[in-house]
Amino acid sequence: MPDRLVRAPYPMTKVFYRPALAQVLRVDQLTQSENLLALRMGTGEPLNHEPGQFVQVSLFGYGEAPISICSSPKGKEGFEICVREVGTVSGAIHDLEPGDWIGIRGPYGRGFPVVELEGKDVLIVAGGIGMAPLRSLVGHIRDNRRRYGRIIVVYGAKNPAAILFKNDLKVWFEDEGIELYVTVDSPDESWTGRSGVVTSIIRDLDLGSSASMNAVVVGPPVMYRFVAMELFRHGLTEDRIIFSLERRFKCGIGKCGHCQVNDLYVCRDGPVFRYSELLGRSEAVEVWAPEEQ
Amino acid sequence: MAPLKQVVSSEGLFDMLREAMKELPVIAPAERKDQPGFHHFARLQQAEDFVPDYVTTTLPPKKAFFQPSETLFTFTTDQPPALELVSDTEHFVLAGVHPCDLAGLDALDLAYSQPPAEVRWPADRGLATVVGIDCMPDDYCFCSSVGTCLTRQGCDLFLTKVDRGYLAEVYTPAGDTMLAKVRTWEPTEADIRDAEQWRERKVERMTAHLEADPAEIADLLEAGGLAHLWKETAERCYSCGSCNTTCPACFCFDMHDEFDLSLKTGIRRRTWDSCQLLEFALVAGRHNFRQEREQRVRHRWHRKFLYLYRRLGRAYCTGCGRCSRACTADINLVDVTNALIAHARKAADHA
Amino acid sequence: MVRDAKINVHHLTRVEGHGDIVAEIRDGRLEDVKFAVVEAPRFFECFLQGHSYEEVVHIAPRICGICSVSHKSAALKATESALSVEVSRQTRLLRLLAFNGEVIGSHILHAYFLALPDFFDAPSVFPLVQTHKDSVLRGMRLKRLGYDICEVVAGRHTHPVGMIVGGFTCVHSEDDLIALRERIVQGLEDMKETVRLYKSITIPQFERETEYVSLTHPDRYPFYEGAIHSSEGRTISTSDYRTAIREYVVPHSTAKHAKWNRREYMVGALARVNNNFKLLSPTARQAARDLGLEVPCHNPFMNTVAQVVESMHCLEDCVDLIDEMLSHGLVARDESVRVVPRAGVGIGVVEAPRGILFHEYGYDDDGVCIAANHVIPTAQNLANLEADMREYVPQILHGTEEHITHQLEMLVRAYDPCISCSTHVVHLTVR
Amino acid sequence: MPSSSKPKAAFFDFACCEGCQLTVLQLEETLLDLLEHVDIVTWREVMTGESESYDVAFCEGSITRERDVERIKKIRETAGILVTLGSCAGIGCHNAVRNKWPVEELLQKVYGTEEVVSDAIPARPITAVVPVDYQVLGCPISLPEFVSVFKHVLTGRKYYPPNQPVCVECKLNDYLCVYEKGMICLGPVTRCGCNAICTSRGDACHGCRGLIENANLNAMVKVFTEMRKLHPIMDAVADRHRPTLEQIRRRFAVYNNWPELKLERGTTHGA
Ligand SMILES: Cc1cc2nc3c(=O)[nH]c(=O)nc-3n(C[C@H](O)[C@H](O)[C@H](O)COP(=O)(O)OP(=O)(O)OC[C@H]3O[C@@H](n4cnc5c(N)ncnc54)[C@H](O)[C@@H]3O)c2cc1C
Ligand code: SF4
Ligand code: SF4
Ligand code: SF4
Repeated sequence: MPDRLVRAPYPMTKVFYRPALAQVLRVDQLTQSENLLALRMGTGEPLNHEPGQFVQVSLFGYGEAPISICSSPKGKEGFEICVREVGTVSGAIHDLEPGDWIGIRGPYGRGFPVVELEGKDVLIVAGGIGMAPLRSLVGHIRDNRRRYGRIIVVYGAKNPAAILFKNDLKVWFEDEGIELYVTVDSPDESWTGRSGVVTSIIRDLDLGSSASMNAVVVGPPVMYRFVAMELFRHGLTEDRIIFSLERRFKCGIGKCGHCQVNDLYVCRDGPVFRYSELLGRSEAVEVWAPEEQ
Repeated sequence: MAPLKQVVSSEGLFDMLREAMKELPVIAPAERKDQPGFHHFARLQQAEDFVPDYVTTTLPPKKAFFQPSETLFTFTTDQPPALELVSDTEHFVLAGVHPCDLAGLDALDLAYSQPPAEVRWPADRGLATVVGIDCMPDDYCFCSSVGTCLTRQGCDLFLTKVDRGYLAEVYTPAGDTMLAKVRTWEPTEADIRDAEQWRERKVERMTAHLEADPAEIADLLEAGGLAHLWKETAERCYSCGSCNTTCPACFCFDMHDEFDLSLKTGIRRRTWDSCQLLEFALVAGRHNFRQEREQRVRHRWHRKFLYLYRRLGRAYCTGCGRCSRACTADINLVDVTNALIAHARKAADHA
Repeated sequence: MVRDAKINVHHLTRVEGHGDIVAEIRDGRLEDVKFAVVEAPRFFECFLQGHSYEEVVHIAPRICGICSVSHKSAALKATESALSVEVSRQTRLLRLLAFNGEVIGSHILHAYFLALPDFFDAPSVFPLVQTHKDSVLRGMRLKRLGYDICEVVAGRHTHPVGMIVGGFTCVHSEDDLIALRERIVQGLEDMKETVRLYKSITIPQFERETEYVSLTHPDRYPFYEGAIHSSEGRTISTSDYRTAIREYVVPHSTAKHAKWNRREYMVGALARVNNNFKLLSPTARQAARDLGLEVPCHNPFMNTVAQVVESMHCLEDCVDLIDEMLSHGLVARDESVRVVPRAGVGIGVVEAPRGILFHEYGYDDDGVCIAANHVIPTAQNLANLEADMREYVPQILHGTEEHITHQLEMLVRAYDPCISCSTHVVHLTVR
Repeated sequence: MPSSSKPKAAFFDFACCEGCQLTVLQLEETLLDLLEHVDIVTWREVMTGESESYDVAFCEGSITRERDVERIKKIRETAGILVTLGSCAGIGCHNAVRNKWPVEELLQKVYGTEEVVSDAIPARPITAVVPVDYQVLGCPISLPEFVSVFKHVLTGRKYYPPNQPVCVECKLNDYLCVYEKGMICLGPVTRCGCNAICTSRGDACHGCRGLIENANLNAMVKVFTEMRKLHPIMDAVADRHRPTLEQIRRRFAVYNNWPELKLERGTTHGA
C-alpha cells in the first residue's frame, strides 16, 4: 500500500446538493454523438475553474452527471462542456437549445497540476472524449505559453468522423508552439492522416533525453496501461505520468462512495492523479487484478 | 472534565420522556408492532412505548438524521427552473442510543464534515437532543474490540442502569434541561459502583471479539495476501447489501430525480446505497470497476478497517454486530476478520 | 327483422380473458350459437404437481388476478383440510373480511366499468368520465374501498400476501381496522347511490328457468364456507362435489361444460341470491326489492343487479366483522401456525365473485403436491350461457343484426365471465 | 376527446391472470391524470373498439401458442414502443413451470385420453420473442413502478428494471428480516422494485420479479446444505428448514423457469 496522498487541503466549501443555475449560450454539434455547449452561470459570475476540474451538471427530472470543463479558465464568456450522448442525463443534454437552463454544482475536484508543470515539457495524450478536459489544459498552456517547455499533443479517435474540436485542432496545428499528432483507429478513404492506436504514435516520438518531460493522459480505461508502458520505455517515471480517471460520481464531493478507487475518492482526491499516487491501488488502472493485493 | 452525574428513578426516566414529548417529537427504541419481540427506532406515541433494555434494532438511529430515502430539493421545469430545498427544521429528541450507535453518529459527523463538507447531515444533527443508554451485549456485539464500549461523543445525556434507577451523566446544557424536568438525586457511592459494575459486566459478557485491535487490522489488510479469504467469503455472499444498509458507520448514497405525473415538477432524492451491490461502481459503457463479488467483499473490509482508518483515524466499524445479524448468508464480520488476522499472522511468522 | 346473419364477435371486450361469440341465423331461424373460449391454456393442475404445499397456495391465486383472494382461500382451505390444520377464529374473520373486499371490488368493477357503458350506449367507461363523472368517480371510490379492505388484511388486492397455510404471517392492527370501518360506513352512502343509479337503468327482459348452484349456510351469507346447494332442492357436503358436479366435453362446443341435475346450471351472484336470499342483510334485501329482484329470478341479465345487492351486503358485513374482531380484541402477533407436512387430500370450496369455485389437492408425506383439480365458475356457467343464448336469440330476431349482436354481448357480459381463470376451458379441435 | 398530438396507447394480454391490467386500473383517479398525456385506443378488458395504430403498446402475459407469436410480432411492428407488464411477459413466471413437461403430455393430462390438436408451444416471456423497450416486472406489477416507467416512456428516458435485491428495499423500509423468524426468503437474489411488499407483511419473498443479474444462487446451497455450525439466527432458520438441494431448486422454480434454471453446487447464475 502506498503512502497516503499528500496534497494541499481541499477548499472548505459547503455543499447542500442544490445546484446553481446556468444558461445555455450556444450548442455546437461536433460529431454524431458529441455536442459542445457554452454555458454561463445565472449569477453572471465566472466559474473560476482549473483545467481538469469538472462540474456536476443537472437536467432536472433526468439527474446529474459529472462533466469536465473543456474551456480554458481564461474564457471571457462563461465556460464550455463537451458531452457524449451515452445515457439519461447526457441524452437530455443533447436536447438542449440556446436559452435553456440547467443546474451546475462545482467546479469540483483537483485539476491538472498546471503550476507544477510550469517550466516543464508536457506530452498530452488524449483518447476519444478524453480530449474534453485536455482541451482546457491546452487552452491554458496556450494562454500562458511562455511558462511551459515543449508541448506535444497526441490525440486518437475511433474514426475520422469521431474527431472532436476540429476547429481547435486546426488552430493548434498552425501553432508553432505545439506538436500535434492526430490518429484514428479505423481510417476511411477520405482520411490522409495517421492511423493506429495512440501508443503507436508515442512509440515513434522522439522525446529526446529531456528529463523534464511529463505526460498527461486522459482516455478510456483500457488506454492507461498501454500508454504507461510506452512512456516507461521512453524513460518517464511514474511521478511524471499524470492520469485523469473516470468513475461513477453521485455527490462529487467525496461522500457518496461511488467513485472510490481503493482509499481514494476520485471526485475529491482527483480526478487527476500522478501514476505514482496510484501505484499499489489495484482498482485504479486495471479493472481487476486479483493476484495483486 | 468529568460530566455532572445525577440519579433518576426508572419511573423518572419515563417522566422525563413524557415531559419532552410535550414539546418535541421523541424518537426512541420501541417494540415493533408488526413483529412483537423485536425493536426499532420509531417516533413514540406514548412514553411507555420506550424500551430501555432493548438489545438491538435492524436499522441504526442514523435514520433519524438521514432517512433511508430523502428528498433533497424540489424542482420545476420552468425556464429558469425553481429549486426549493427540502430539509427538516423540527427539533427532536433521540433517546435510547447505545454507545456503539453514538460512535456511529460520531463516525458520520467526521465523514460528512471532511472538506468539502456537506451541510445536510450536520444541520439535521443540530436538531436533535441525544440521550444515550448503556446496554448488555448479545452474541453478535463486539464493541469492546473496536473501542466504542464507552463512547459518549455526541450525546447530551447518558444513562446507565443502577439499582435505584439510572445514573445520568449530563454532557450538554440540552441534556441538563431535559433532566431538570424530573426529580433527581445526587449519586451515592453505591450508584457510582453500580454503574461501574454494569460496564464491567458488559465487557465480561461480550462473547465476540476481534483478535487484534483496529491499528493492527489495518496493517494486516495493508500487507495483503488475503485473496483466498475474499474468495471464500464471496462464494457465500449474495451481494444483497444488508451488511451496509444496516451499518451505523456506512454512509454511501445514491441520488436520482423523479418527475411528478404532471411532468412539470419533481424531486431529487437521495437513498442509502451499498458498495456490495453489483452496480455500485458501474460507469458508462457498462464498465464495472468492481464487477467481481470478491472485489466488493474485499472493498468492504478495506473500507471499514483500512481506508477510512488511515484517512480519518478510526475504524468505520462500531462493533454493533448488525451486519452479522443481518447477513442473509450467515457471514459474520467477526469470524471473517479473525480468520484474516490468523492468516496474516501465520504468514508473518513464516516470513 | 334478420333472416340471415353470421354473427362473429371476435375477442369480446370488457370481460376478463378472450372469448368469441359465434351465431348463425338462416331463414329467420337460429342455426347455431356458441360462446367459444379462446384463452390460452395454462395447465395449472399439471404444474402445481411437484411443488410443496407452501408453493401451491402461493401459485394457485395466480390463476386469476381479479378473484385471487377467492382462489387463495380455496387453495388454503383445501390444503388446510389435507394437512389437518385448524385456523384461529381471528384468521377466519380476517379471511372473511378480505373475501368481502374482493367481492365488492370485483362486483363494482363489473357494475360500473364493464357493464355500465352498455346501458349508457358508450364503448367504455372513458367517455362516461365526461358525461357521468359523478358516477365514474363513485365507482372508483367503491372499487378502491373494496381493494383497500383486501389491502388492510392481505397487503394488496391482486395476489394477496401474508395469507399462508394456517393463518397470516403479519400482525394486524386495530387502528387500521378502526380507520377502515369509518371508510366503509361512508362507502355505504355511495352504495345507496349505486342502487339509485341501477334503479334508473332498464335491464333487458328475458327469462329462462334453470338450475342455480351455490354454497349455502345455516346462518351467514355463504362466500367462504357452507354446503353445496342446488335450487333443485339438493344440498350435499363439499367433500361430495365430484358426485354432483360433472364436467364433460361436448361435441358441438370447444370447451368443457358442467352439469348436475339438469343439462346445465348457473352459478354466480344471481344463483347465490336465489339460493340464499334470506341470509342477505336487511338493507341488501331492501335494495333487491327496490331493483325489482324477486327470488327466484330467472333473468340472467339480473346477475349484474344481484352483484349490486351483494356489494351492499358485503359492505355491511365488513362492519359487522370488524366490530366482532374489535370486541374480542385483535391478537397482536402473527397468526401463522406451525404446519407439519403429511400426506392427505383436501377440498376447498368457496363462492368466488363469479360463482362456486372448487380446489382439490393431494399431498404426499413431505407436503408435495401430487394431484390438483380446479373447477372454475365460468366453466360451469358456459353450458347455461349457451342455453340462454339459444333461447334468447329467437326472441330478438325482429331487431337489426347490430341489435342482436349487442344483446348477445350484453348477455355474456351479464355473466361477468372470467375466462382467464378458466384453466379447464381451452379452445381445441377434438379429433 | 382524443387530441391527435397525444401518443396513442394500447393494452394487450396474452396467457396470464390479467392481474397486471387490473393493477393499472387501480390507478383510479390517477388514471385520469394519465389520460392527460395519452389516448388509450385499445384495451379489450375495459373498452369496446380497437385501433389499428398506436404508439405505445402495453403487453402482459406469456407467449404459449404459435398464434401468440404472430400476434406479438404484429404488435411489435405497429408500436413504436413496447412495454411489457408483469413477470409473465418479462420472465415467464409460473406459466413456464409447465415447460418441464412436453406439450402433448400436458394436453393429455388435462383432457384425458382424447387426442387433441393444439398450437400450444412451451411457454415463454414476450421478452424472449420480440425486443422490448421497457419492462415492468412483478406478479403483479407494482403500481408506483408502473407510473414511474410510464413517466420514463413519456419523457423518452431509458428505464432499467432495478437490479438490486429485495433486501435493499426491505432494509430501507426498516422491515424485519424474515430470517429472524426462521423463514427462508428469496429476497437476496430477487430483483426489487416491489418495495418489498411481501416482507412488509412478514411473508418471505417468493422471487416473483426474477433473479438479479449475477445472482449467487450457490450461496443459498452453501449456507443451508453444507455441514457447518451456523450462527444463532441462521440456526433457527436451518432448524426449521434445512432444505435439500431439491427443495431449494423447487422454491426458485416457482418463478424462474425461463430459460431453464441451473442450480447445483458450484454455479453462479449468469456469471
Ligand atoms: C470526472 C469526470 C469527467 C467527465 N467528463 C465528461 C465529459 O466531459 N463529457 C462526457 O461526455 N462525459 C464525461 N464524463 C462521463 C459522464 O459523466 C458519464 O458518461 C455519465 O454517466 C453520463 O451520464 P448519463 O446519465 O448520461 O448516463 P447513464 O444514464 O448513467 O448511462 C451511462 C451508461 O450506463 C448504462 N447504465 C446506466 N444505468 C444502468 C443500469 N441501471 N443498468 C444497466 N445499464 C445502465 C447505460 O446504458 C449507459 O451506457 C465524465 C465523467 C467523470 C467522472
Ligand atoms: S449481508 Fe451478507 S450476503 Fe449480503 S452483501 Fe453483506 S455479506 Fe453479502
Ligand atoms: S461493520 Fe457491522 S459491526 Fe461494524 S458497525 Fe457496521 S454493522 Fe456494526
Ligand atoms: S426478509 Fe428477505 S428480502 Fe428482506 S432482508 Fe431478509 S432476506 Fe432480504
